[in-house]
Amino acid sequence: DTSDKRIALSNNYAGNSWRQAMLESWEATAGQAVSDGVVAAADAFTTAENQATEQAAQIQNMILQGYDAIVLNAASPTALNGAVMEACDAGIVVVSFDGIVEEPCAWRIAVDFEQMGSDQIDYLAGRLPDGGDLLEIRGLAGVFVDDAISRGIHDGVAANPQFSVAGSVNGDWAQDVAQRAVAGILPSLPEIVGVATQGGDGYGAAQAFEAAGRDMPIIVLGNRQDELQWWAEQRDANGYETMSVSIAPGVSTLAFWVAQQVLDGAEVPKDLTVPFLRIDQADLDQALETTPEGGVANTEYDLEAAQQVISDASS
Amino acid sequence: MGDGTARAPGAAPGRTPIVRLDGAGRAFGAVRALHPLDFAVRPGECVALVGHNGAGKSTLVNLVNAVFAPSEGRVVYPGPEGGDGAEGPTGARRVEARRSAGIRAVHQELSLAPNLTLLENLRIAQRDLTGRGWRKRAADRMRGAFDAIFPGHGIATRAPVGDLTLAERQMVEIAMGFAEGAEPARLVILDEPTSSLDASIAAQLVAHVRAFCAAGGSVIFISHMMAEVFAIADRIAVMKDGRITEDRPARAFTQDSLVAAMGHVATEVAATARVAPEGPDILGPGHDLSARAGEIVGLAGLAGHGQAAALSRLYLSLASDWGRGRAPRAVFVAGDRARDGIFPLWSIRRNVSAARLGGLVRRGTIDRGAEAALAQDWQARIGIRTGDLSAPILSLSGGNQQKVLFARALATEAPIVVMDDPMRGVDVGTKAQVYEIIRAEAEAGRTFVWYSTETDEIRLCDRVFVYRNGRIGTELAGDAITEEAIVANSFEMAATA
Amino acid sequence: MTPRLDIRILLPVLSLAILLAAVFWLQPRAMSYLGLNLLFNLAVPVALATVAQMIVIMVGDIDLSMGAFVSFVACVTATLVVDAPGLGYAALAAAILAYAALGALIEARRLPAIVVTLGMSFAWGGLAVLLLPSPGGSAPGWLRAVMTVKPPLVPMAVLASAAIALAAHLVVMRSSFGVLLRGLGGNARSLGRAGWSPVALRAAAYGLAGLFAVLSGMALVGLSTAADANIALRYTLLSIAGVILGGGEFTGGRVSPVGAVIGALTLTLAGSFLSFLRLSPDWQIGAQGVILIAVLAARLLFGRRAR
Amino acid sequence: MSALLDRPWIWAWLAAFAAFAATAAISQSQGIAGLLVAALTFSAFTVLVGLGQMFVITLGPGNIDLSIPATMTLAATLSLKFMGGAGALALPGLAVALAVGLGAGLVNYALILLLRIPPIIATLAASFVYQSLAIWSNRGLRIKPPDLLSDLMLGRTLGLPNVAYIALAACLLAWVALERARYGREVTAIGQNLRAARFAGIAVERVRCATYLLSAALAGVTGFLLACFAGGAALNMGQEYLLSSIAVVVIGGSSIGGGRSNVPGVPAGAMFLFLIVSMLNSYGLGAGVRLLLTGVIIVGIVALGTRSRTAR
Ligand SMILES: Nc1ncnc2c1ncn2[C@@H]1O[C@H](COP(=O)(O)OP(=O)(O)OP(=O)(O)O)[C@@H](O)[C@H]1O
Ligand SMILES: Nc1ncnc2c1ncn2[C@@H]1O[C@H](COP(=O)(O)OP(=O)(O)OP(=O)(O)O)[C@@H](O)[C@H]1O
Ligand SMILES: [Mg+2]
Ligand SMILES: [Mg+2]
Repeated sequence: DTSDKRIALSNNYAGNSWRQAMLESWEATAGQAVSDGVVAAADAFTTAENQATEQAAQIQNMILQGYDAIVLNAASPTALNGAVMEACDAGIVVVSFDGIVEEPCAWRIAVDFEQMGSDQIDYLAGRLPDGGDLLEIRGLAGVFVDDAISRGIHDGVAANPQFSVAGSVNGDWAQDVAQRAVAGILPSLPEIVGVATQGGDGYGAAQAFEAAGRDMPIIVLGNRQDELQWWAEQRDANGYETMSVSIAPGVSTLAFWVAQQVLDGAEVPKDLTVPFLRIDQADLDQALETTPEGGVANTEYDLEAAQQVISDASS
Repeated sequence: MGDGTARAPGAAPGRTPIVRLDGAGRAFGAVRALHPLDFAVRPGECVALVGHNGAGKSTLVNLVNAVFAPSEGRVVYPGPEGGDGAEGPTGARRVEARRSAGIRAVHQELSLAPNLTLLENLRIAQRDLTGRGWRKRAADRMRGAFDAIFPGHGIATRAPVGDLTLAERQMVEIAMGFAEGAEPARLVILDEPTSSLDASIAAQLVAHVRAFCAAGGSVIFISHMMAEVFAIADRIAVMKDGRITEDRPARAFTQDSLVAAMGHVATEVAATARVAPEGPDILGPGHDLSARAGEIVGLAGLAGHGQAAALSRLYLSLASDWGRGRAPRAVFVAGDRARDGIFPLWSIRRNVSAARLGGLVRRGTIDRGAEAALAQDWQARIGIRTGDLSAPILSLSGGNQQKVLFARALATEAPIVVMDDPMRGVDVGTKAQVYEIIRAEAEAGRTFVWYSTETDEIRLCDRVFVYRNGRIGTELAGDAITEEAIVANSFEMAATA
Repeated sequence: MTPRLDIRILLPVLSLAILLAAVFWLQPRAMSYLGLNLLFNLAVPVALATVAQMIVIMVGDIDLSMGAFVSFVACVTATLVVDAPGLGYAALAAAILAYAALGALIEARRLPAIVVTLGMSFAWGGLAVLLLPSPGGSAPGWLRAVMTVKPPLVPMAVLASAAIALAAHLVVMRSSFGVLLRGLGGNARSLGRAGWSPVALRAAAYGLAGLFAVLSGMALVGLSTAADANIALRYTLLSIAGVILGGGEFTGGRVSPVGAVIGALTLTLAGSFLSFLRLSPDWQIGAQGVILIAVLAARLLFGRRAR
Repeated sequence: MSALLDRPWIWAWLAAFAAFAATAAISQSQGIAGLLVAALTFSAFTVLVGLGQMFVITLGPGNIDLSIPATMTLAATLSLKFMGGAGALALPGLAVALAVGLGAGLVNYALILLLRIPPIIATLAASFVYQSLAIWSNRGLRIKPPDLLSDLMLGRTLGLPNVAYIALAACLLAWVALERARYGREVTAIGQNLRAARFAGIAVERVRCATYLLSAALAGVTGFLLACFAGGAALNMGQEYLLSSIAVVVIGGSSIGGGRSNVPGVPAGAMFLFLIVSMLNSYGLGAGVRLLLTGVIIVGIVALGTRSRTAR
């Protein structure tokens, strides 16, 4: 019985649509759980800028406030270790997701970011047997997710020597930054056949290619509604084909249920992996239908789905 | 070139000079501030430097003081033992040589760090104030200097100097100049030290300087106040256009012959009596002060008794930080130039036109032809010494900068002119010119509210308010405005009597 | 002490006290040894960075690279200092020297410090990414021990803050060397006239700032046990705000080291205060702005005049 | 020639040309025109906010507007939500963005004047509130701009991007305002010596108010244009303009201490910032080296471009 337990969400950034969708999923699922009496409280906290120092302070405050569990999307996998350790020492259950933490006392709901990168290349290899030059759009330098996806992409390219990465820019996971960076590097690039991305930046890349009057390569998209919309338009106009992949913001709800299960005394392995959300040509129309205008494609978890994930991992 | 060569000075020709200029001169780019000249100061001498604004006085003492290097010739500091002396070629070595020669300076543009306390400012000037207990040693030295020069004027040692009044800051600088130190002061340079001091404090300074020289110290004293010059100096060097034109014992001059030597026509101040204008008060209610159209109103009293504050209150109530009415009701002539007046990055021309921008706008932009004409007109009327009005304002000498501020105010059409001791550092000839202009403008109906530390100037006013402890103590009018009355009313005793 | 000096320090003290009272009221659990330590231990690196920023502001400049530099130091501490201590400490010393060299360059060429430090923020960021492309590293054992030590009675965070304030006060306000540095901000020309070398003094000021910033980065690693290239980017604005909250001014060399440390504590505490209020996530960011405004507006109560 | 070298903005132009040449050297011939167009397009937005920032910086030490990114985001979010993709509402939408900008400017200035908060901190604190407002009003949902507007923003006239013409017009207006109009004289006077400006009869507060309004209004309009260009407003769309709006002003040779600014340096600084990233990207350098070199080059330009002038 967890009806007297209190869970907090520690979120380190709220400045993009993915994070907003994540917070909304949390609010919907956790809010329902509170009114159903499953838990006593499920408060969301968010800090202004993507900063580990602020988030560490936030976690320490949660310790003081006496929460029973902290669900965490971390700014850094390592820089919060000190604060997470203190929380564990105080007997608090810590569940990290998306941005996971290394501290062993915490649970981790991870996405295999490296695979997310290499899958893109595998897809491109299927589509372009002859290979060619690729453009890589990275995220924010120095951040774990950026490094992991990029490593996956480069591993994929190593495994598919018909491809080579002709250029690489940092798009900071923001579409206007990506657009700017791509527009700047395009003039010096040869014919580009494919663009590997990290999410949130595909539409910007497409705009840059269009503005430069270059042939549209296969751009792997990142599940934003405007990307999917653009994709559908292109498909209808000229049969454009690609794929879209990203982590679902609703993973916050999975983390919520995992925390609830741990508090309930369930045996939950420390490392859980969730599949990323991939949209292929065939799923496009359905994905467009379920994604809110201007939002991100999403899947949310209920208790059964979460228990399913846990039992899959345990076996 | 050799025409500026100094004659052997009258006093103590035999002794080794503390400083000697051998054909030293200074140019700033194309501007020749000081022609090459010879000059020396010996122990026990009290030399006055006089001359018009921009004559080169500050430049000369800045060479002595190693603020900058001569463009030609040498500045030599023969050692105390009469050795051959040191000449520092690089900046640091020059300053070092100057310092160990015991030369101190009180600059025309105050050079204290406003965020530091008095003791901390002394620490900057005196390198040996380090280690444990340096504050106590500094306090002892400062107290000693204050007791010797300005007895009864103890100044808070813990407040940042920036919180002090201009007069207090000037007193601090003077006290620092004479304070005891690792190298005792042998030659103190005073560049217009009395410009913001009132008469009683200035008198204390004069007395101290005389005692200092009698005890073997030397002073270079720069002032536009003839009375002070004669009271202090035993030798007077007259400068004109970057040259020393005369250098003789003080007793060889009379007041008139000195003014004549400086190239001015001696004018009798306040020769003609004015008819005081009648009429209603135009300042409006809410002020202790009152003034009639066409009147020259004076604010007097000891420095720091609330006159400056009353002035800025008056001005700011007449001018708005928001409005941009057709014509401003009042303009201001600042006395503390650097703080309240100068736009340091601008040319002279732009500094002149700054208060009249509204009148220069044609079709949305500033009419630069009209602006240039305005500046040229005022350059001619008030005699700003420069060849190029596009030159930066800071290239002007102190007195000439002051004239620019005058021109700025008079060039507007505002009916009220508020002046905060505006003649600070202005030379005798120019003063006479400006007095003329003020009278003419007043005749034409302009009102002047004028704070001054000079009794001579106060006597030019139609009506005078004497301030005491932040309030108006006495109002004097017409013939009642005399030096005695002002001095007497400045002190508490007189008020209660 | 004159009234003016009192107000300069009284105000930050009062803001901190009021905020602390509010926090205790919202969350009585904070009123304990453990609670105080949790509230304040992350303020220690912020306080050090704020003192560093204060020294730069004191000489009339602003350092926009503070956050990037502290991040860089954190990366060095979490990698080189652990793996190759000799090289690591040498790198930290070199970083301090680089700061001093920047100060000398700024004075000698009369460069605008804000632009130079803006450029350097990219440079330090680049070096940090080169060192740690992905977050990681670990804290040197002794550092972790120092930062988590549990002295009797008073928590480490409070002791450390007091020590930082005292050290900075002694160096900056009391020593005769500090007078020269403050004089540089107040009137650099008079220092030159008195025969001091402004280049050497500005280099010294920047070197001192660099020292405090290095300590900040090390303290941060001691607390977080690891580093990444973006770990302290927020310190730039945080440290500037802390200096101002602590009664400092941007120009004229008027600063207060004790005030700066208190300002840093106040800012940290303000974050906790907001947490305890449990606002809707939409408004949590805005509330930070409001509280910053509220604390600064308190200065009005003391009737500070405009300049 | 030496008169030209004395211009404070010349170094920024030289640096921009050098970066352009270095990038063009490894581009295909038809790519060079593309690079130019891209540089003009993207620097246009930086120029617009940079001009506003320039006037604020001219006001004197401590005057910097840190609320530009949040104002851009808020104005873009609200105006795109207002238009809801309807082309007929394009002009009213622009008016909404302008009004949001002016409102933000008024708040900024009120904090500075009434609460006497130093401008850097006041605009920073206010920007958090604007950011919250933007989040609250639309929860990060991305609304498409009307096609009419996005076509206009993406389009070209005579081979050059339309946004570049907008930026050019803004530069000309700013030049007249700064160099020829009364406003420019007053701003530079205040920046040199605020007390002296008051005593010279300049309506100091009116000018300062106008300047903060101008900066925020430009930020609002730029946010609107950028959102139309990029196909929607994002919560983090203004982020990179925080530092770049300041950087273009000072790289362009304006004095950060106030009182001495120039307009030609702003577009030069903006082009340089875009081209330096393009150049380093094109040469295939990683993020670390790229950041490092960007920093070193900026310091280098400033060291070259700053001459000790007549008097400090
Ligand atoms: N930094 C400078 N750059 C250019 N010209 C200068 C500079 N400093 C002084 N001058 C010029 O040198 C000449 C002498 O100036 P100086 O300051 O020595 O005059 P002064 O006799 O002290 O005048 P005042 O009585 O007004 O103080 C003036 O013509 C002045 O314009
Ligand atoms: N009204 C004018 N009449 C004649 N020449 C002028 C006028 N205004 C400026 N000039 C000259 O034009 C040249 C270029 O002027 P610039 O635009 O650089 O500055 P400015 O407006 O003249 O500034 P300043 O007045 O400070 O010199 C300068 O040599 C200046 O002396
Ligand atoms: Mg002089
Ligand atoms: Mg006087």
